[in-house]
Amino acid sequence: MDNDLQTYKQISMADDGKEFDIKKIKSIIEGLLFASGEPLSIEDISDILQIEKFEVKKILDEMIVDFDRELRGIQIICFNDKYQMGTRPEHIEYIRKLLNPQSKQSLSRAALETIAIIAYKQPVTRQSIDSIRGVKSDRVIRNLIEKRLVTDVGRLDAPGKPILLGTTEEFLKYFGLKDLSELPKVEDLEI
Amino acid sequence: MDNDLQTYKQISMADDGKEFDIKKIKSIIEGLLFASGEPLSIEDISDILQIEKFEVKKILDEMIVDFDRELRGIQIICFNDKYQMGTRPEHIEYIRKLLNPQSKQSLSRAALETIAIIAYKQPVTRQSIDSIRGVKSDRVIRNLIEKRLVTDVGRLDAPGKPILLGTTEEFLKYFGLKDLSELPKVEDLEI
Amino acid sequence: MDYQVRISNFEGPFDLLFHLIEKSEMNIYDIPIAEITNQYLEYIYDIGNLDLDNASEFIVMAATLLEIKSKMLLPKDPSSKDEASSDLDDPRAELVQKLIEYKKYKDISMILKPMEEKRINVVYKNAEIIDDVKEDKLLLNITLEDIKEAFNEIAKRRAEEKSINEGLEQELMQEEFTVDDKIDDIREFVRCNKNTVFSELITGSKNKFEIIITFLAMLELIRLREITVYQNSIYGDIIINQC
Repeated sequence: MDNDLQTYKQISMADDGKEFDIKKIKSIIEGLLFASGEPLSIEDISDILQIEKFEVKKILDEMIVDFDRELRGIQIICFNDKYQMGTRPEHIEYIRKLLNPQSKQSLSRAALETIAIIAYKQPVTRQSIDSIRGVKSDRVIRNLIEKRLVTDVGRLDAPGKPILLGTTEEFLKYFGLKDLSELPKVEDLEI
Repeated sequence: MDNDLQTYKQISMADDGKEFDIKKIKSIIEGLLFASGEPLSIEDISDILQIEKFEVKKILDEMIVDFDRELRGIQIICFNDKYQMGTRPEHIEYIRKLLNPQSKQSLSRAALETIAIIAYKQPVTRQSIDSIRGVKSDRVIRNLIEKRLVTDVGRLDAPGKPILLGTTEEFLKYFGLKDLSELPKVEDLEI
Repeated sequence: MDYQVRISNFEGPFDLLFHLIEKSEMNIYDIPIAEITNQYLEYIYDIGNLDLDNASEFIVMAATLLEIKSKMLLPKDPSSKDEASSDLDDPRAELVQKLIEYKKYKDISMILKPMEEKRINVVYKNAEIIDDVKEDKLLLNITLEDIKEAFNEIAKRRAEEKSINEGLEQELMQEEFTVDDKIDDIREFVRCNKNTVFSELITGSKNKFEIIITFLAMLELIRLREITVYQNSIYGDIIINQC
């Protein structure tokens, strides 16, 4: 540790005039990108470090190359003049193993209820789902649509022409159903 | 880029027998620690990489040193056989400029005294703490429990079954200790 | 004294005693008890500045000091003249032992302080989220049976609700927002936004009720220790941080 600090200081000292040396700047930028999580613009970093924008850009572009050359597990990606840290695509299978357990809680209770209602009562409006569940289901429905388990299947001929929702082919495929008639029988469809 | 991948492969190839070479493992672990954000246990990493735990530990401890030596803007901290990435304390002024100036409040003198007693004498009752400090420590202890640095670890088999207090994993992290054996040695104190 | 050292600056009677011992460069193993008692009592006059809890501890110590002082004045028992027992007979022995024990932890706390400072300035990050539609784990572990069960439960619940509500004349206002949903919303929001303020959470709120529900959800997340909140000033915006 002490040894490291020594090196740190020496580099700092060797640098006459400038407040920072390049290695230290890179180190700080790495910390900023890490802590931010979100994309940082060159302006952001320039403001924080009080370094000219063109210089910040030069350093960031160097860092991208550094990270790649050193086979780092983190990469810096640049888009729209913004920079962000991320994992490497070639490591995705490991990252998935790590992060997936979290989403393993799978369907939240809300999502399970919502898809059950849609599966058995399709085509069904959002309003009906809300009324059956007693709570707004907008977010859950959006999620199910994103995951392609549920889709818009038409419009109800009623004031406001509300969208009707139904399950997708993906839904059938996932559960190995030929068609909806193969859904397990439920006791009471009159809800 | 292509060039880098080339190097990557060569290293992989050079390594006969083992599925991974050490540089690649470090790279993947770096990605895992980054993606997780939270502390990862040796077991977690061992499971994901299918590498023996002792080897994972060795590599992680090496990585801590690597990160320090290379003056990286990210450090790897270790507590209770868990590893987590964080920024460097010496960069805090820049990180503060970026994120909300949420300056964490440090512990009061009373709290430090109290936690010192708990750390060295655990499991310990409130009464013992009061008697060593010469003052009631109820409020301080409540505060330490709220900060999750201290927890109830059982009850003393004595009249009134007083609660026994001990330090938490958070305590280790808070003071930068790998485990309790790293606490400063009392014998080294000059009294 | 040029500047007044107040009694409230001390963590307790031991802390004060140590201050006196160090200030007067006394030998802890041979404390001039009369002198330290006098000095201690001088500080105690300031006791009005202490809350009652702490004050009592200081007063008890004053009594202890006076007791030791009086014992020291008593002639020694001539029957126990040998050296070995003299230490044990010293009325100060117990106090000295306690002081040394206390000093040990006081010193440790001074070592812990810089360790704390180092770590308190480390910033961590949140977990990454992988959004992957193809490798979709949304339905993991969910079987058709689960879906059927969920539906049956809803049906049962609905039937019960109907029978309860039948006697009620007034139409119940439908719950538009729930604390649970708001909790999910806030979780998502703080995960995506490092610097969240409460006013951001309620922009777009439809009515007071929704704002209240959002507030309740925030309180619940504080209770669950998922977030912490603070204000920079009274009536300032509530700043929310993920734990």
